[in-house]
Amino acid sequence: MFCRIELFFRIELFFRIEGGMPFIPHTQEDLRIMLDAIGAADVEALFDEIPANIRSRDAMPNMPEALSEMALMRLMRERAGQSGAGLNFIGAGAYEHHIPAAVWEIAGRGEFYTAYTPYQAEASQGMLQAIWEFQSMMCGLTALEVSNASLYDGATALAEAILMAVRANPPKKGPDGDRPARVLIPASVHPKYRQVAAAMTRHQGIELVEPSFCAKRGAASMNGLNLVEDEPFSALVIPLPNFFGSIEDVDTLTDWAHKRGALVIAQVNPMALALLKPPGEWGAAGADIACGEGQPLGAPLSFGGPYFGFLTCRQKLARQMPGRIVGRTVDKDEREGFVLTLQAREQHIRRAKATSNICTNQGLMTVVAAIHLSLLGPEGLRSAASACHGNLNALRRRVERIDGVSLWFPEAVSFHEMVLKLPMDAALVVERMRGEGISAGLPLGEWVEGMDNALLVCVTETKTAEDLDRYAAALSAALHREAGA
Amino acid sequence: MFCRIELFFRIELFFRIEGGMPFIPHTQEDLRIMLDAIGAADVEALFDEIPANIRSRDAMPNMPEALSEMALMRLMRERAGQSGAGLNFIGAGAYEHHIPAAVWEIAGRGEFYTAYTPYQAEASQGMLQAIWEFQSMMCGLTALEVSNASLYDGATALAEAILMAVRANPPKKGPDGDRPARVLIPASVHPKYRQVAAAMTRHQGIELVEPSFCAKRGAASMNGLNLVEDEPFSALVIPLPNFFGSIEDVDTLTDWAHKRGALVIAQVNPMALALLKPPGEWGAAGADIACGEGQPLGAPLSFGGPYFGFLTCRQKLARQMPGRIVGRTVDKDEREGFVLTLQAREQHIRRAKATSNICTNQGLMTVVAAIHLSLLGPEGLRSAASACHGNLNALRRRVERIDGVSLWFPEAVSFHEMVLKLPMDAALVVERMRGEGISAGLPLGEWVEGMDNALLVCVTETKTAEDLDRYAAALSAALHREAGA
Amino acid sequence: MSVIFEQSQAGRLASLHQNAPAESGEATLPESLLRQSPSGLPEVSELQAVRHYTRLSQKNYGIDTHFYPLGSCTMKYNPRGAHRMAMLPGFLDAHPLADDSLNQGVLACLYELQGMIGDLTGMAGVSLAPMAGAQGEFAGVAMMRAYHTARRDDARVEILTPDAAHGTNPATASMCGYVVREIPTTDQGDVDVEALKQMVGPQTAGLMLTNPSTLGVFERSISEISAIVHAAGGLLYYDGANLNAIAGRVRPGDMGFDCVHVNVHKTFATPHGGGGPGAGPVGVSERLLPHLPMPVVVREGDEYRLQHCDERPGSIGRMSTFHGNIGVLLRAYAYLRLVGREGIARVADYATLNANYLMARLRDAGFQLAFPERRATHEFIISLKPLTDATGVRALDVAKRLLDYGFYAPTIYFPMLVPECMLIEPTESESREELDRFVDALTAILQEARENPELVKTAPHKTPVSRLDETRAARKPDLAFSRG
Amino acid sequence: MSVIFEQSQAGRLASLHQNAPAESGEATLPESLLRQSPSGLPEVSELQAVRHYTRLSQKNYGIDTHFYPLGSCTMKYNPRGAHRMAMLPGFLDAHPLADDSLNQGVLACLYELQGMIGDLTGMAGVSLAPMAGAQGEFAGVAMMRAYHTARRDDARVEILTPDAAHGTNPATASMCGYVVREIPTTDQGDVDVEALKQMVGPQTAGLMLTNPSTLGVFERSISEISAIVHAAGGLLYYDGANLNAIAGRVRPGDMGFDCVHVNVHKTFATPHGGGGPGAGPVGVSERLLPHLPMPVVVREGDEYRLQHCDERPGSIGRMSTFHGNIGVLLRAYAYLRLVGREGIARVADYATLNANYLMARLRDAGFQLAFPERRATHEFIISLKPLTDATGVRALDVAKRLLDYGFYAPTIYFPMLVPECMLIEPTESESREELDRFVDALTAILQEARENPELVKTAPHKTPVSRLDETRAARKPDLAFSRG
Repeated sequence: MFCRIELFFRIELFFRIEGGMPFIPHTQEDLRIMLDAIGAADVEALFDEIPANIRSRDAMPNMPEALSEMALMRLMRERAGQSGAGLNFIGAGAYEHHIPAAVWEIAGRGEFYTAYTPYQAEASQGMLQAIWEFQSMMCGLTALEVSNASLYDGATALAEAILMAVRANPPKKGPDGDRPARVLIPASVHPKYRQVAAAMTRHQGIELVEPSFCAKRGAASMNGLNLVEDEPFSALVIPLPNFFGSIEDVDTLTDWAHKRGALVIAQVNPMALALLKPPGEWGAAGADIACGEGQPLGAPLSFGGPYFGFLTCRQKLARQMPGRIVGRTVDKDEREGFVLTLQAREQHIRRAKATSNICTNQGLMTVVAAIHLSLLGPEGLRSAASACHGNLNALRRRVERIDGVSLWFPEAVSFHEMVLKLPMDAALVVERMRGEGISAGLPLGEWVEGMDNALLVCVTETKTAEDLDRYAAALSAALHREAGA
Repeated sequence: MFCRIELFFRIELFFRIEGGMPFIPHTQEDLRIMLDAIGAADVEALFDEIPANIRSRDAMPNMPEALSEMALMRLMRERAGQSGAGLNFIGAGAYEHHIPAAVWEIAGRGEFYTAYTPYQAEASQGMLQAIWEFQSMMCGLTALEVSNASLYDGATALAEAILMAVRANPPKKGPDGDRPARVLIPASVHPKYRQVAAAMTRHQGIELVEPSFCAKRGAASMNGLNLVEDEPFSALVIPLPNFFGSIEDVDTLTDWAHKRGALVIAQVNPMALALLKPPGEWGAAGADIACGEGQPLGAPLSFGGPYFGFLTCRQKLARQMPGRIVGRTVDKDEREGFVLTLQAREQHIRRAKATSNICTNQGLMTVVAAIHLSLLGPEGLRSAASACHGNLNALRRRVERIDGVSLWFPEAVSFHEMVLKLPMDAALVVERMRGEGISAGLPLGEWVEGMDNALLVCVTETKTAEDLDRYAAALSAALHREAGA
Repeated sequence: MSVIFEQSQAGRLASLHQNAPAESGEATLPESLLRQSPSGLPEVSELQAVRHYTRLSQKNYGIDTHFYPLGSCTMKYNPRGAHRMAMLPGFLDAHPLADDSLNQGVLACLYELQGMIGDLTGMAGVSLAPMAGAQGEFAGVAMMRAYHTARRDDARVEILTPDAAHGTNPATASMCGYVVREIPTTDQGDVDVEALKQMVGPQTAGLMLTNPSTLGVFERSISEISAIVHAAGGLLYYDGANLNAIAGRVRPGDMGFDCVHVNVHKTFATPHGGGGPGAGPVGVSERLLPHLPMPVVVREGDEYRLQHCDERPGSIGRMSTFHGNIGVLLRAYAYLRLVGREGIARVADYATLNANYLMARLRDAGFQLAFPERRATHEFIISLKPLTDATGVRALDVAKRLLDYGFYAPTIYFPMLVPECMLIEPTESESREELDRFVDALTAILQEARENPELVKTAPHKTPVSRLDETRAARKPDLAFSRG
Repeated sequence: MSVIFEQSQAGRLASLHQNAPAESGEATLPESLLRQSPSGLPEVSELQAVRHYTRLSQKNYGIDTHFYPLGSCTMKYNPRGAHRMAMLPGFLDAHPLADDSLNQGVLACLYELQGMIGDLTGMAGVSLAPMAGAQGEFAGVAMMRAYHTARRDDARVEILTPDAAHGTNPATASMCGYVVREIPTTDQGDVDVEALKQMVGPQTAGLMLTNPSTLGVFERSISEISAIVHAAGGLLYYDGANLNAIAGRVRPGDMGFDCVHVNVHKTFATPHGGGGPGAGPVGVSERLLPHLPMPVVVREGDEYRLQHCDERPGSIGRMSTFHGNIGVLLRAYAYLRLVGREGIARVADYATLNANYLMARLRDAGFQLAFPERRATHEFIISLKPLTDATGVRALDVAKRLLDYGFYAPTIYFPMLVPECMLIEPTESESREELDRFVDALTAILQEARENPELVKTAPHKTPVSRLDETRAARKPDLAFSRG
């Protein structure tokens, strides 16, 4: 009278034995019809061109059995619960900002999310127009004329900017033939950016020279620059703000480089540009190329990615640009439309002579940025930037009251990040504050020689007065505990 | 040289003083142009027909100042963190099931989410077709011919089913004129359903009679029914499963009611119908009306709503149906399309004589259900129902091993809910288990007279063997603590 | 486009959502109870289902895609932020019968929402339980009945409504066992006060009214009306359908109403979801407090809890199994917090500004206004009668043609008092540019109707289907898929 | 459709996203550093932005809306569940420089993903750092270079690629400072082994190959090729673009490759997002282990941590500021967990079944196959040369016409070896019915091309815009909005 529960297992059995699979719609009937049409006895036969001696269907010790979506969602919720930075004051290239809810609600729509690169323009107008609007916004923010459709992230964008600058402004031949191209990239540029730039440019005969920074301002020093100007260089990189959160003297640096025949590459935080002078207006002539990390424009922290790199330049450098570019044109009925353009620079046409090997970029993230910037508008972005800056100052006022705490660079002008000098090892302080649920900042000991007691602290618009109070109290307690111990 | 931070506040000021507002796109320029076109001096003038003595622009002590989306999101994340049932074993009409991620990703698309009732059919084919498919699925699950486009929830669906049955099968006039319509609604029906049905039907001269249930099976008893059959009745309600999770003898009950000239209203859990005999096949002739709570078909628990009620019936009862119905038709080019139909039953046409006052229903939830059921398919729904049932039995085996724990209804046949008999007050046990992060079930003391030691426990497919072990251990500890105290 | 069942193939097992029980064992279901017949659910792959419903969605106009000037429906922007907040995991996981201590977060939101709605309506108490406007109406009328009954004032068997009222008003009064009588309307769109005076009496249980009325004008005599009904021993019920026009400017309580429902999908920007879910909270004056539907959220110290029927024995009872459409209420809560005290009044200001602007522009474009002497409220009515007389083009045709121009159509043929009418409500969230485009479209259609009436009569032409045969749908109902 | 800037109005302040600092106080930015010029960002309301981008999305084909048989791109279903999982708050809130102890959950996923990719490719070590396939290629070639350099084998200056290779292969080799030489292909689509033998030598750094090749066939001589290159002292690089055809059936490691990249948006079903983000993890054999790009996730006891450059001094360095496209990798992880060990092999089975079925049906419908003697792998090539010769209708025209039939177009004019070619890849997630519909459409277009070639040459006709003028776009670049 009672059925056994095993009866209910028949589906599971079906999966194992008969070939059902979550994302494969074929019935057994389909399989038969299709093999008949092909003229093959079984699926095995379809692989008969693969030499038997190299085939292997097992030996996957790290590949577990399938999970249902329900089971995996539960696992992933647990794992997500074991991730996240708590009350976070770390920046250093990745910034916690408010992202309007509408941004990802729209960017996640299937038509954007599951499209490929818009090769068939007529069936991809949504993506193409969004990218073109993104390009326009990046041009506006940087005050330059041409933008590409994104690169991987801020660091690779800098590397591509360097390669681009060297192509546009190659070294003159020296007396002994080819000279290596030199690019000045001050030590105030984010250390990881410098590492990536080195990794990506080292095979093309480019020498990256790293002038030192000023100990008082935490920004590139003219002394440092003058020390390395003995040989010609193709370009100077100017970060704004730099790794320490400090604002460089962009006008002076730009004019200095231009005077020496070099191009200027601005490596900028796009949100900061809502407040600060844009690259196109630096110095007398403006920077030639701007690049940076797009993450502050709508990308969640996400443990480091996906973010996107942006790259803009003067009109005259457009054909040196790496990556995709969208252009506006008309259809045969004279209606406006958008296409990928200037493709002769790219790998799928130019192959070994392309401006870059980049193919897939961070397309969806540019849609994210376009929506994000539209929702914020000029005043929304400006108010967020202002709040970041105001909050940094508010925290500074609090922590400067704590005994033994001061600014590492006493004369630094900061945007939303600053370096604190602590009376003890910053890593230990951070560890203690972690116990209070606070990620207190980035201890610089492992990043910069001699900065063991330095803590890079970032404050964005996401922090309230209470958060800042909590930070100050926790910092004070962490230092005090040392004193008492 | 330094600007003051107050400068950055000008936006905030603008909002307060000049009239900017999050969801209002008007500029000051717009305002001027529009007032000019209207011929009004200011906005105030537009309200000049409202007598001055009743106007009030203040006195809103509970209405706070506006928050930015960022600030509100943070508050709501905190509040969401203070909500939720932990490891949950409460059912009693709202069931925790896995909902495929795609369900809400699609239902939340703006085209569905922000549409109104599909009055203009040609611009609403998506919604209309989805509802029609939903209707078809509900007909399939219940084995009846006609479905409406949803009611508010399971309890109001039962109330509407009762009203409908009384309209279709009104009491014969007695010797003394009109007799009240009687409907039998066994005490094994969810108590809140009975309360709602009472509240919604009491003004229409309907008497709800509540036959008692069998103490051994926790299901309607023939004895109970025979006690109330002295007077004619319009309909009998048969729950499946009932409030106690027990399965009623639907065939016998259906035939019993039909023999007495009454209609049969099936009040069913739609997920259970993947395993259990559908209403249309009960007894010799099948139930006449089926209704129930649609929540198990894709609605999250959400503290009780939004869910949706469904209602299906025999063809011959279609014009007694309350609420909207979608029908398939053709356009002028003979292409298939969908429209709201049989509207002559509804309030906007029939006004005081309508079958119900319902207007807005739970439209989006029917889209949710259609997507959910399409993603699960017949086998997915069946496997979930089977897993629920299997897991209930697995928990039963565990808890029956605990000293003093037994089934309250020893002969009950249960789907995914059961009533445990505990050796002490169930509310106290639940409170103790809450300390372990477990919502152990619903203590029935406040719900049913004399059931202080009874605990209604639900197990769905979401629970693993470990969860069940954890439950059993916590229950054992909660009881043991009493013994030790 | 094919229906999902036509994409089904027997034996397709492509679901990710198969689940096995935690362990095997004896089942306890007698074979006789098991289902033998197929459920008829479609057998499709996840991709097929996703693609099908994604494509279906694209065949639908929503606020997110089109201007939606549907009079009486207040189709304003539905903030995406509110959606995301209401869908936070803690809220979604909250079981309605779990202990209140586990749900302090959601209860806090609901408690504050009760307070805010009380403020806006000028009512002494609020219940969030009703799951839609019509259920709110039911609750309201049931409370009025409970009030009279409690006072043993049993002769009151009539409810009055204006003849222009929403159909839900008379339908609700009926469901509550009342006889409905309709009050005529003056040619200026006001309730005919003289007629009202004749109609009230000891048989009057109450009056149901919406103000601004469904005619798009503010009922100027409201204080007098209120006095008349109260003097006769009746109560006043406020249908909150049009609250968006006056929120923060004038409160139903100050107009003399005893009872109010609000439609959160109108004034509080919750999405309508193609037909719901909505929510219809009710507010009441002191004297109806004992009768509020349950549950109500109360605060005791720092703790929130649900108050149930046994604590308010005069309650009309429960409106739903649990506590109402909480997810919708959370969206309304979020909206109110986002606009705040200042914002909610601006909503009424700009909704009214947009309506009056649009009305002025359409008048200038040659359209006939139903009440040319009156201010528009948040909506207004035009009549296409002259056009129909001249060309045979009806309001329905113009509505269909608007779809081709990329607009959803206004409400047509409601209220029934105005022939060939369009009830137009732009809401505050549309820009002036969009209103101008709408005027341009209507003007162009007017021209088309004169020059080529057939084009308009056979509209729409650009939608996924052309005009559908509603008569056939009703005559030969095809209400569900059948494999036959 | 207007661009967002054309909807902007100066002075519109409709953002919900204004923020003020926690408290006021002296600012520290010199006026000289402040921006004076406008940023040019659009000033629109939230509704305008939402409506604009929602409508834009509707003008785009995606897998969720259309069959997308884009050869070489593996446009299979992107599970929505993976999206939701990757968007869980904890993952989104994780700062890349926070202490590893705070990020054990995400690190566990990444560690396991490394292991699964190692299994599938037969490689000894995996780094997830590269952010796209091309960057994976860069990492691979850079590791080969680092290997030779470490052995002071500095004379190796050439990289070989088949002439049918993806453009990224030669472009990457160039970026790594190598000279590229292209190996010819036989008329059966194989690498010309005799030519290869002539080309290898002490100058050979390595060979970049994808197998199955871009010609849609399996390179049968792979073991011989591998032996030849290795004997010459070179290394073999595997371009994982076509891994979907063989995953779980044959591993690059077993074919003799030293280094592999995989495109997670192809084989592992992560969305392509209209051009990215993707991820291009690299796997290496033992001898390249010291050179892996950083970071790599390691497990020590129950703890996971990131290994950085200083722990692997031979590393080619960093590919990104942080750890790569984590959100994308989490989606790939979710996909692999959902299909599991059994499933991943079935993927290759059914992808191959679909391709061979479609090839057989198109052959029967009269289309010319590029390699009629060969099995299709997960994709195959048809040539429309006969049609072009007869009617002037080109592959491009047929591709555009397919859009009208509701299909995205296959890849055209790649690989360049086959004239007027279409590279067609159906993937395993499409149903037989959909493939049949695609055959019907191509057959109908064939007919149209013969009867009414103009119709096809001027296609598409049903898309939001008709054929766009690409020449004009390149000649007069209009690359950004200007208010001028």
